Amino acid sequence: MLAVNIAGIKMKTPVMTASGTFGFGPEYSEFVDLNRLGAIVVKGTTLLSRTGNFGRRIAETPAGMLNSIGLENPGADEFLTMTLPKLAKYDVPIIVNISGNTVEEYGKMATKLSVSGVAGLELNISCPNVKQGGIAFGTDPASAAAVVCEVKKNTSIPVIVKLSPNVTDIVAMAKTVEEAGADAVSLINTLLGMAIDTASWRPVLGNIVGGLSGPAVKPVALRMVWQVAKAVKVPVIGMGGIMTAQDAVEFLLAGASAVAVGTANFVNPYASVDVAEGIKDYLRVRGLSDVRQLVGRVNDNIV
Amino acid sequence: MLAVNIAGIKMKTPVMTASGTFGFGPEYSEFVDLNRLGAIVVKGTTLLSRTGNFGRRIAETPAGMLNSIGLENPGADEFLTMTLPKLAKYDVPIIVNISGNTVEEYGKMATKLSVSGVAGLELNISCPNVKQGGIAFGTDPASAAAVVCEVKKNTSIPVIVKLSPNVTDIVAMAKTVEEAGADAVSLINTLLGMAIDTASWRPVLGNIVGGLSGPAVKPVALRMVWQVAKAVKVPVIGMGGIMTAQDAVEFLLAGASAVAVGTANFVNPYASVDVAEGIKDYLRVRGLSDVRQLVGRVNDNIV
Amino acid sequence: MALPKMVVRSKVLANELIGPLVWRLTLSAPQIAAVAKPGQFVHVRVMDSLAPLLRRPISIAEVYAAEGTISLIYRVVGQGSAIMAEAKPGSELDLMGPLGNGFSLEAERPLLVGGGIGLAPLVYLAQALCPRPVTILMGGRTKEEMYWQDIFKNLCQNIYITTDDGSLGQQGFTVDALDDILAKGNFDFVYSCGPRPMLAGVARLAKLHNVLCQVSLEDYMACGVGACLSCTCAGNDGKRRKICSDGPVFMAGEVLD
Amino acid sequence: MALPKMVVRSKVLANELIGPLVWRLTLSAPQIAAVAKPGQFVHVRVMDSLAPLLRRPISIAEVYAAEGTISLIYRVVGQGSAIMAEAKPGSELDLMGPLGNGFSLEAERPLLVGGGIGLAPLVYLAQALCPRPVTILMGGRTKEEMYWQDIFKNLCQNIYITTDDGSLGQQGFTVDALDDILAKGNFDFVYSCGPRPMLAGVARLAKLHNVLCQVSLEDYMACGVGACLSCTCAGNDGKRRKICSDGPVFMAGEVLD
Ligand SMILES: Cc1cc2nc3c(=O)[nH]c(=O)nc-3n(C[C@H](O)[C@H](O)[C@H](O)COP(=O)(O)OP(=O)(O)OC[C@H]3O[C@@H](n4cnc5c(N)ncnc54)[C@H](O)[C@@H]3O)c2cc1C
Ligand SMILES: Cc1cc2nc3c(=O)[nH]c(=O)nc-3n(C[C@H](O)[C@H](O)[C@H](O)COP(=O)(O)OP(=O)(O)OC[C@H]3O[C@@H](n4cnc5c(N)ncnc54)[C@H](O)[C@@H]3O)c2cc1C
Ligand SMILES: Cc1cc2nc3c(=O)[nH]c(=O)nc-3n(C[C@H](O)[C@H](O)[C@H](O)COP(=O)(O)O)c2cc1C
Ligand SMILES: Cc1cc2nc3c(=O)[nH]c(=O)nc-3n(C[C@H](O)[C@H](O)[C@H](O)COP(=O)(O)O)c2cc1C
Ligand code: FES
Ligand code: FES
Repeated sequence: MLAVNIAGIKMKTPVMTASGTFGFGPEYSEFVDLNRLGAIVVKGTTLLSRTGNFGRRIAETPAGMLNSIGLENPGADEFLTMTLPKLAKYDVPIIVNISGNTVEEYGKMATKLSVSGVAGLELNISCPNVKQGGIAFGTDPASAAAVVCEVKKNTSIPVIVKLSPNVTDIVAMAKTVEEAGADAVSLINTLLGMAIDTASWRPVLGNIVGGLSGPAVKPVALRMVWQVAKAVKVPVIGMGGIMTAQDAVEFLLAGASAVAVGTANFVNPYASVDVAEGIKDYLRVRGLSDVRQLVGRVNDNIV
Repeated sequence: MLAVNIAGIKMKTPVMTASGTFGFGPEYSEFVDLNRLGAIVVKGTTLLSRTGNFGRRIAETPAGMLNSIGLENPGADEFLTMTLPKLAKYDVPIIVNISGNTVEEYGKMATKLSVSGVAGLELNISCPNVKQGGIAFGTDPASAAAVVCEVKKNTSIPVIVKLSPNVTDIVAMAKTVEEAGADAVSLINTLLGMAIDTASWRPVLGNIVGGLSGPAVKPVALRMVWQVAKAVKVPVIGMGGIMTAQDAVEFLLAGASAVAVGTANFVNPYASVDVAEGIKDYLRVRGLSDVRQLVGRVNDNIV
Repeated sequence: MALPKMVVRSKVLANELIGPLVWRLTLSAPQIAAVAKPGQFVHVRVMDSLAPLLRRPISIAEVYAAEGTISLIYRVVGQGSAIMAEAKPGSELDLMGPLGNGFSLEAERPLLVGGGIGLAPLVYLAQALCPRPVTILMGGRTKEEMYWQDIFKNLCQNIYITTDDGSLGQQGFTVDALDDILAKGNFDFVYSCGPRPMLAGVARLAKLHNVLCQVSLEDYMACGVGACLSCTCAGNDGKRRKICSDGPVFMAGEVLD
Repeated sequence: MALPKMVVRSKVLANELIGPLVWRLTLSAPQIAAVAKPGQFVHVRVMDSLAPLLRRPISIAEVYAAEGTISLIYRVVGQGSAIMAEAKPGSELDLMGPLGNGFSLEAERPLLVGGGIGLAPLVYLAQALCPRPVTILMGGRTKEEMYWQDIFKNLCQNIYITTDDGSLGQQGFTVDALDDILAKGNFDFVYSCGPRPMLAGVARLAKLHNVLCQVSLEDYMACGVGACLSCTCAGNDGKRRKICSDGPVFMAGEVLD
């Protein structure tokens, strides 16, 4: 009833975990049975290890949060040797979220990470917390396309491209990466935001600006998912502020074939399975047998 | 202590009301003494009257709201003959927020509205609720510049250009309109968002999409104000999610010379004066004598 | 006409379930009780949090000016009303109001027609019309929804009831019963609040029987004071109306055809 | 080591002001009481609203396993703690925990050093170390802040106090008094929680006196379980530590120099 196939990745439910909000999975294994997840998208990984940004890294905002983790991670090699083997015992697709400073780096990582146990790659071309590269790839269609082409050249596993919402025309970005070979798109990454401490007259975050996520951004995310889903043929993975099954259903109706739960995990560590269970209940109550019956259906009611 | 001069408009306080959230002023006159406001920015006005969008026009979202009013207004002529005379009894600058379908329309309205009693014009080149024109002017630098030039040609009163946050590069937009002659910029207008009714599978709003405002958007607004204030020489009017004096101070520290209170008026009809009073208290507690001592000061602490 | 408006923190005196999902909230709000007119509403901030953000418009259902208390009768339909239902006696609620314009009180022989939760503002109207002989026609889905009888029985001389399923009173909608009632009743004013189709039916019949008619409209509201234009509708004269501040009560002929 | 973690709705038994801006919240949370170790914390959802959104990390200050109750001692510093201070007995609070790793309980002759609200987790540590002879050195700004004496007097054999203004005990910071205490005390373990500069000073002196030392660190936390990387710091071995899940208690030499 909940199973979906996203660009060849078979998932038991359409509910994935959003990169950077669920660690590598085991961090939440005392709360949720990881085997019940659609997929685990692991923390953004880079070629070399990174210690991330200095100073304060999160700030709460109304119904949301800012983060400027700055892609702290142990690097692709350590992921492959230390983390991936531990994930093998779970029966859940592992998708590696990757970030590079250059087009070549993305290519190298694609080669390196195309190993058994990795079900797909999610290209983070939109992390606002990395100054070099990062944001430019996500907001400039040509560089985004270059990244996608390079990655596709170096891997045969499914490639999901994660889009930044900090653009004038999200549809143009989606179409560009689709043409460049993306097997799916995921959106949204965080909105670039800021907070200032009125006591000290300093930015709250060490990195000055950070990425806004959580329920606050849901309306923007949903709008973008709807726009993109209408415009592309590849599957769309929707995320941004999903806290409940109700929220997830909105994204499915808007055209997402799967969804990811991010910030909600911090508030409710069971969120990812609660959302999946809630979708099942939603379908049952309506006498529907398959979650795919929801995808894009808001468009039936739009002339 | 609170007085500011924004592009020649003298205000008793740096706290204005945001267009579309305060009617023409009298609607709130039973709650606040309009003479205590920095300025009243009236509801978006168009050359001809408009009835606005059909169907449901507002939806609550986490810490925010979507609106798709669609610029319902009685038109410039009725504003001039019926409304403006009633505002004459108040000792507060009236700024008219204008929207046009074409560059020429903006010019015509500028001519028409450059009358005694109108302290300034705010060009809404960013309303997401008008399908014709609207959004294009706000996201395309060349058309934005054309609108500003045309308006400046037709008026000698101060021209504030209101920027849309739905762009990749807000700084480029701000610089473009500054070069084109804007006397000040105000930001942000609403973020384009959407909500879907999971019971009916329909968009919640009659207009499908709407503009997101309220506390939810504050981090994005603050980031953009900070970026723009560093990049332009004209004064910046900051808005987006201001509920309290604390919020307003954040915008001032980020570089805004004045702020506008929008959605907050709906929650707390005293918000505009409460914010001004709160800024005064903030200054007093810190032994400061002038609100201008706050403007842009976060940059002292950023290397 | 400008009415005194204010924001008050009012103390919750009682909050009780009176019917399926319907609650009556009694509040100490002397300033509002002193000036409120039937048909006006308060704009309720259900919680001091940024989520839910907006106020909820709720009709003033009862007023006891001497005691300085008012009551709201509300149905739990979503987030805000669910939070209201949790309000405990002794806690405080932030009210803005009274907002909007009330019903005319000119009637000599009034007929009130209400459906579902639309009956709420008619309680205060019936209170205010006393000691004039008030007749009410009330409709609901089943007899379980007709706890309203208990509320109106001391305020009205005649009570007519319709239920969709016929479990109490006449089977059908209020409008089905209205023609007869108007025909035999010699009423000089019909007041109505409830779902749009009902209001349209009531207005049509009142016109047919040549009786003055006022209806109370509803819409999604942000400001409640005429500033945001979220609640406007077209008047029959081609001019726009704001339901919150020009209404919510209108002469039927102003907004319905 | 994997510890049992859970989310529980716990009933508020009491919530009282015990010092300037400092409250003690007593909760019925048998599952947490059964397994919590000194130094662990709970991640508190202060309200069922989307604003404030995030949980607040608060140390487990007292545990009464037999009764199934725990207490949190917290200072009101912002939005979330202000909401906690309004929690009424009978209401429920959503707790996630116990999280993190606690203090070692190997000490024979422990010295506890705490500053300000950092004293909170040391209460449960003192409880757990009983009947071993516990000595505590506590610091605060003024004597008004030293209500902690009442809490620790039944748990500790020796109490040393410093206040910044000298209004109670020795004038100065805890670290100023510590050298002497360590010199004459023959302690085999120092446990410390409080402001960073204090922890650094304590760690330095403990090393000087060759006494094992554990410190409890703090940082802004989103997940509390090691997933979000908002709370990481560098270990002295060059490896990264997550304060929430590798700590909050560390051997001083692991994270401080
Ligand atoms: C003038 C007026 C008087 C009213 N009087 C009463 C009354 O006496 N008793 C009563 O039970 N209800 C009354 N209503 C309807 C009441 O406002 C809604 O039921 C209530 O706002 C629902 O809030 P919620 O948070 O529970 O629902 P949600 O669906 O969670 O609300 C989401 C948003 O939609 C708005 N909304 C939802 N339903 C309505 C509605 N029917 N009308 C207007 N806004 C709505 C809410 O205010 C909120 O902004 C009145 C409405 C108006 C306009
Ligand atoms: C492991 C651990 C144990 C703690 N134990 C206690 C305790 O027993 N008693 C106590 O009073 N305090 C304790 N604190 C500090 C406590 O978490 C903060 O005081 C609290 O989160 C403030 O929340 P607020 O909403 O009142 O403040 P706000 O400033 O409104 O909070 C805004 C955001 O910043 C976070 N935050 C603010 N201050 C701190 C801080 N000092 N540390 C971590 N996050 C912070 C909040 O969690 C929230 O996400 C502990 C912190 C940690 C990390
Ligand atoms: C703390 C944190 C860390 C994140 N790290 C990453 C990351 O490494 N790579 C990435 O593509 N997105 C990252 N994101 C973005 C999320 O995956 C997600 O796109 C975004 O948070 C919106 O979803 P949400 O509102 O459900 O959290 C991070 C988000 C948060 C809150
Ligand atoms: C109901 C509503 C109507 C609005 N109408 C206009 C308008 O006519 N013209 C305009 O420039 N901005 C309009 N805005 C945008 C506000 O002026 C403001 O830029 C935005 O709401 C962000 O501020 P806030 O978060 O404080 O509301 C409107 C906003 C709302 C909520
Ligand atoms: S609710 Fe704002 S105009 Fe009626
Ligand atoms: S709080 Fe998330 S890793 Fe520590």
